[in-house]
Amino acid sequence: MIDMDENDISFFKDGLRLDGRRTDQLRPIKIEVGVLARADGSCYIEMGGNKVIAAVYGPREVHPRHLQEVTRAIVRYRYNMASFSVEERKRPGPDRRSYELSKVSREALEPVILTSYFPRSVIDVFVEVLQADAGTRTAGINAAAVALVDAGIPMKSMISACAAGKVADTIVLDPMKEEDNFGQADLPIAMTPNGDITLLQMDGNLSPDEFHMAVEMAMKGARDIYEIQRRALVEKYSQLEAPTVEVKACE
Amino acid sequence: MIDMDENDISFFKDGLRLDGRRTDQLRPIKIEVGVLARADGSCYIEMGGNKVIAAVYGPREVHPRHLQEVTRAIVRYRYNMASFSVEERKRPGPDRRSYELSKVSREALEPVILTSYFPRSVIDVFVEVLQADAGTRTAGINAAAVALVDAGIPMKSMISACAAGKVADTIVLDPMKEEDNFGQADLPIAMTPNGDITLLQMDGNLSPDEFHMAVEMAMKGARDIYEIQRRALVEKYSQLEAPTVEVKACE
Amino acid sequence: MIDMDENDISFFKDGLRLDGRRTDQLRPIKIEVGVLARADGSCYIEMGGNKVIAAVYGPREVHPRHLQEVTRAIVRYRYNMASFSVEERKRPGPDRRSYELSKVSREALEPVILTSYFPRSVIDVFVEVLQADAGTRTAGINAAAVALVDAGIPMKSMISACAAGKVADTIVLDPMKEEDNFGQADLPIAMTPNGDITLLQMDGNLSPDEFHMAVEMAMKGARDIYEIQRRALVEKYSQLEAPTVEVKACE
Amino acid sequence: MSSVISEIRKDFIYNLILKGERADGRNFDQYREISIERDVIKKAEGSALVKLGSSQVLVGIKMQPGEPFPDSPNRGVIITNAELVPLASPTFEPGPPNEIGIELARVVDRGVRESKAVDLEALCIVPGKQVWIIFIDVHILDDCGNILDAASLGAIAALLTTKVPASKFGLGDDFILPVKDIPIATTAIEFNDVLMFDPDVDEETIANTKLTVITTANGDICGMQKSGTGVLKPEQIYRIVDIACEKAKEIREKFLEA
Amino acid sequence: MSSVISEIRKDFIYNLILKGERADGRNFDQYREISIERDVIKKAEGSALVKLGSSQVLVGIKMQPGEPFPDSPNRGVIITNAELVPLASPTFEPGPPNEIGIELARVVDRGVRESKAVDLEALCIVPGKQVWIIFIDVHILDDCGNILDAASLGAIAALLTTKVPASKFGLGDDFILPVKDIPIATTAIEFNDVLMFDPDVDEETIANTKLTVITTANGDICGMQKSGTGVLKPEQIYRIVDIACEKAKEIREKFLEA
Amino acid sequence: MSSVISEIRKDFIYNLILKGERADGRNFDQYREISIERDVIKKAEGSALVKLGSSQVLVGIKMQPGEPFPDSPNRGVIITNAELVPLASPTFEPGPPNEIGIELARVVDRGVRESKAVDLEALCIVPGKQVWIIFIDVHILDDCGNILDAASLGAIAALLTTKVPASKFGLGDDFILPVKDIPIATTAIEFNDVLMFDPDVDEETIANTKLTVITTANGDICGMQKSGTGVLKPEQIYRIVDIACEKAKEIREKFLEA
Repeated sequence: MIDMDENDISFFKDGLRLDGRRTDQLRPIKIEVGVLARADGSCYIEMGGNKVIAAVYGPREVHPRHLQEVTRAIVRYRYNMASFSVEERKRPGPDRRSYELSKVSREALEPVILTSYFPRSVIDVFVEVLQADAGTRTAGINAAAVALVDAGIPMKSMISACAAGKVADTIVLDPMKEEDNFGQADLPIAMTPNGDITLLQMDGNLSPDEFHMAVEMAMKGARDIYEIQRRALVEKYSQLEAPTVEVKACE
Repeated sequence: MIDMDENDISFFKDGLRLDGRRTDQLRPIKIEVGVLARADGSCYIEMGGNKVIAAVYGPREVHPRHLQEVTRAIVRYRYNMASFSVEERKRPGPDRRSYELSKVSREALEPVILTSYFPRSVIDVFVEVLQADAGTRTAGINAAAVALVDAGIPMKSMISACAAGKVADTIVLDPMKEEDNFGQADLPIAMTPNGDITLLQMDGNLSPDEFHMAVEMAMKGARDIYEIQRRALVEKYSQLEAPTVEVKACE
Repeated sequence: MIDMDENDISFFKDGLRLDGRRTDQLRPIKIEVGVLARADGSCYIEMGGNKVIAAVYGPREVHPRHLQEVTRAIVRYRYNMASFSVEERKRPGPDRRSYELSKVSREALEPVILTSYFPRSVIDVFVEVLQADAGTRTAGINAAAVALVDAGIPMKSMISACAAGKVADTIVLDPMKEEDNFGQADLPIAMTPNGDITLLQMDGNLSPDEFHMAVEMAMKGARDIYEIQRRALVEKYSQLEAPTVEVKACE
Repeated sequence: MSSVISEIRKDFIYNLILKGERADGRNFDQYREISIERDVIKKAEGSALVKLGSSQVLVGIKMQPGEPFPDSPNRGVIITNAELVPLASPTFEPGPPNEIGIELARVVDRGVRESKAVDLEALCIVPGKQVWIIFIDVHILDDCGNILDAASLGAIAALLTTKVPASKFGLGDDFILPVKDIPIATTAIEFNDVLMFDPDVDEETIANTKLTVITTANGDICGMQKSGTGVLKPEQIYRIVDIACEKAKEIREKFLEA
Repeated sequence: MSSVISEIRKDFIYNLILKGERADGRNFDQYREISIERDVIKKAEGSALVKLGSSQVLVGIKMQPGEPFPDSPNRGVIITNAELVPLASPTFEPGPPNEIGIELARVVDRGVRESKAVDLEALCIVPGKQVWIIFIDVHILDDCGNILDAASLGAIAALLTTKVPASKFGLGDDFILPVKDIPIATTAIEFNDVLMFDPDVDEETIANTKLTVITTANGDICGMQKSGTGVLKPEQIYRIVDIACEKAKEIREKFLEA
Repeated sequence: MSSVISEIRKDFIYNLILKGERADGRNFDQYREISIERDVIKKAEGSALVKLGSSQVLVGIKMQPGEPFPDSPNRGVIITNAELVPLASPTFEPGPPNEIGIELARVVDRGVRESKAVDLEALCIVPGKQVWIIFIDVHILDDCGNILDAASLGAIAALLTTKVPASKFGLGDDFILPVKDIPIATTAIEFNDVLMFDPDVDEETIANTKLTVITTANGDICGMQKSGTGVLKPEQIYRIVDIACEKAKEIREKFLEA
């Protein structure tokens, strides 16, 4: 949260947000499944101005070997921003922020992956942010979850992620760049369709009541996103001969 | 040795040093044994303004394996300064100085460790300088030697370390910061109680005669420190049911 | 190619180049074989102002093991410039240029090395540029090829390397520093005595016809260098009791 | 600790929890003993050694003039770093911070930054040119569990003792660092629907979900971080937040308010 | 792909080649389908997504004012970087560019630089002090073979869409990046004396010699790079150069000229 | 050298030493043949190739204007680096200097610095702003033992040939680097109470204690370093110092004084 004189910015006009959305409305979302030839599974997502692509490789052998786990697959997640994805060019390679986001994103997905099916192996999730516009971590998790299904990784359930924010003392869904930069709080979550939270972060300032509202709103957003993920997968796989195990996995 | 117009600084007043010590007197020393719960052995030391903590882990398995020695344990020593331990904040992580000090400190301790008892394993010594005031390498070695005993590592003898210096053409024991920065020579040693030298470094300017004097004075200092190390260990272990093998090891 | 107003520089005087050479003439070359005691094979070369030394170690064991190839030796090549080898001091350690040169130089030599004789092992080629004067990569390859022979590595044939360039619209052999810095094109090649090209790079600007001329001229240079390499090896090994297998290897 | 002993220890803790008990006899929402020693490092502008049970964390504050960030030209800069040095735990390794150390540093930083604890405007020297840089260096000495809460506590305790070294840089008289809020981080783990605050290192091993809540003096939340590979129900989260606010208030009043 | 399958696949391709055929039915000198999507990244000053068969490469251009090199005080600076991110191939690994990524970036850079495609003199702001820096960032998304040609194509296509963001830095009105030439890289592999252009990833695996030729609009050569551990006869090189010039002309006219 | 051969070689040397002999017939305090070739690298401001028996070390000096250290605003700066490149020994590996390379560079640096060999005051250009930076780059070419003495000798020999490149930077006429002292490092190993100077690589392998003594022209000691995992009795140290002073005098007079 950059600290600005918030009076200078009006986040609402005629009861709507600067981009015309209601407080509880998502930005437009587009999901494409299976966009990469080399990866075992992949997904491209646009959430507002975010353009993110995810690939899954595995289960495959772990190198170096001392990373292997005897009873389960390990999961790796690499969140990476392209140099040109942000206003000021980013130096290539991971920074402290991307290390943290990679960790919490991995922990958002790992609870639903049936890692015990693949001892001694690794499931690699790679997320590339091609264009960033607030909400890249949730966009990345949404794409990664679909890519895992596309790769045929057995999962207990789908994962959907969404943020809520606070601007001008109002709780809003899915903050865009301006709301994120100059807002009062940001709260991204990830969850299963039945409401198990797998990611929760917050910064800014929320009273306990506002916190409740924000969690509920982010969960509503995640449920909406789940429907979009589901539709994209059904569309992809209904073109094939028969519904596959993977599609079942995300129902 | 920073090169200053040494006439500007008077290192002595009424025959005593700036902090009231005689030329052959140590700064106050405080040693606490077993200060850390997780480490196998540990020791906290204050020597004048230096505050240093040492931990020993091991003997334990070596990773990666190609570092293993078939006939003996390897010894690793990591000298590290906390960022806030010095006047101007130090960037975290090792620099060239700490690599050199780690090497000579390891070589100061390794001669007395019975490494052949533990083939294929490693004994790790970690030294953190929390506050630096001239003499951190000798303080670290003194703490590390006690921590090795506390960890039950079998040793041929104790190691005690101390420096001598030259200021205003006078040989002095255990130089403090001002004497180190603006003095004419610094000579740290480490040795066993029976006078085997395991560390010897020098910079500055000493005639052969001055060198003899400085070595003798540093050895006297090391012998005094040995008594303090011994007392700290006896105090710790006499509170337990019976004297342990480790205490014997340092007599 | 630095882009200068080329009219300001005259590369020729009385039909000869600034250092008195004809367009198709090499700079003076000096080759010494077996100049290092520790290496398995070594060679020192001077080509004009270039001073380059190459060492070969191996075939020897590969560390770490996962780099081993079951059916052949791997070849490693490290091109490195000494900090003081160039006008403005170079930071020690590899940069992007040296990574590229190491790769293409390795690929220049690997086609003639009988790697299948030594499965699971490595042949290490180390090249140190002590003084640079345009043409260090070709000098390095020439020295490395001789060092391989000196190390007794079985080879299908010798490798000789040379560059051609274009200055003032003229194709010239073995450009020196000024011609390289302010010239219009640079084309280094490496080849076997029977004309198999193992390295080919180009930058600058050449018409297809000029390109043909440049390749032919560089090949002529490489053939001349081959004779010098051969003579240096014969001289070295004829002083020994009998011609060795290695010398045969380069005939 | 060999893995056999560690399995036995896990079972022991697990069975205790099923009986509603903790190995050291604490209640599930009870913190271990806390001690804070201030100004232990004279070379630092501020420092605090926090003991939380057997866990020990030393935080040092260094300050120096430097350039502001372009998007906040009139405000001081906070840089937080954490060193999980191998002295502190058999599981820590030498080298640059790994993702655990980075996460810890970033959550400590989040608490200080988002609570607006430090009056950064008061740290502007020449607008747009020169401001005070605050380095918060967290040095973990002994990891016996919940080092994040200890580090957060150490950071704010150290900031509260910090004197801005203006005279050293010819920038006028030294002054007390202006601190406006006291953020407190409280961490709970979830295991079998039991929520346990201030987990020790064994408890951390058996639970795979952890939630940290950072609260400000007026009871608002200024930072949160779930970690671990488990899930939390919203009701569990709300329960943790309620208890966290209470615990933070107790700690703040007992240790950090005059 | 397990190594058994990969061996079978290699044999298949090998036998096809002996019959004068390619797996996807192309002629030996035929490129896969090319598509170029421009301006796909709004945050970049210029961008292009190139598809070459199933290979996908995204190139973004960022520009900012900075210092010129001492030996060319009045000219803009080009910095080219390539990220072979592990998303794009099972053989790519996270971490700083390895020698393959570095070589790719340097050959792409060579094409742009040696063809003098960008009018660098026009990018001087204050002679000797401030010039425009052009960052060409190549992001490989899907490596199905011949990513070097795709990356080179993406670089020049992105440069052709680039607007210099002068107003953002208070340096006057934005203007179109002045591009004076269109270098095209064409790559062939040699296998059993057969020369195949635009190799797919399987073809790259069986061949061990590759030659890239970069040509300018007037048909000159401005860059070349042999790679791999095989050899080429001069006649093979000349043949590749001849075809490369032709192919480059076709691609340039079809995709990049107005 | 396989480990079997190396064991046999060790035994051989060991038995010789018991008989009071060295493999190459030298006396215990005798140096191998020394040769110093000066000004071998024209691109450097000064250089020297030292051969000590079969050991070869090349030292190059580069100079450029730069900022002084804050605590010595009127003095030039010395930066010493050593590259133990893998060309020089089967035991050296590529990569940044390890602790052995760092120690070597720091002891060479210590000799130059503590002897006050270079008149750093004469290298001030603008007090507090600009001084000459001296880069001493040690490049080990062939490690046949005792490269530290060779490197120290190379450093001072190279400094003695160094011309400050003032004209290149528009700072007046070039001038000879003012050198005021000639520090010489002499190294001995201890084995079975035998002290051997200038050990070759085999002797270094069997002994585990080494002492380097650096002396100035007037016979004072300006630097010392014990290395290795053995011990030294004070009397052994004094004996080494006595011989080291003598040997250094011989080397200095024979090779470095006009």
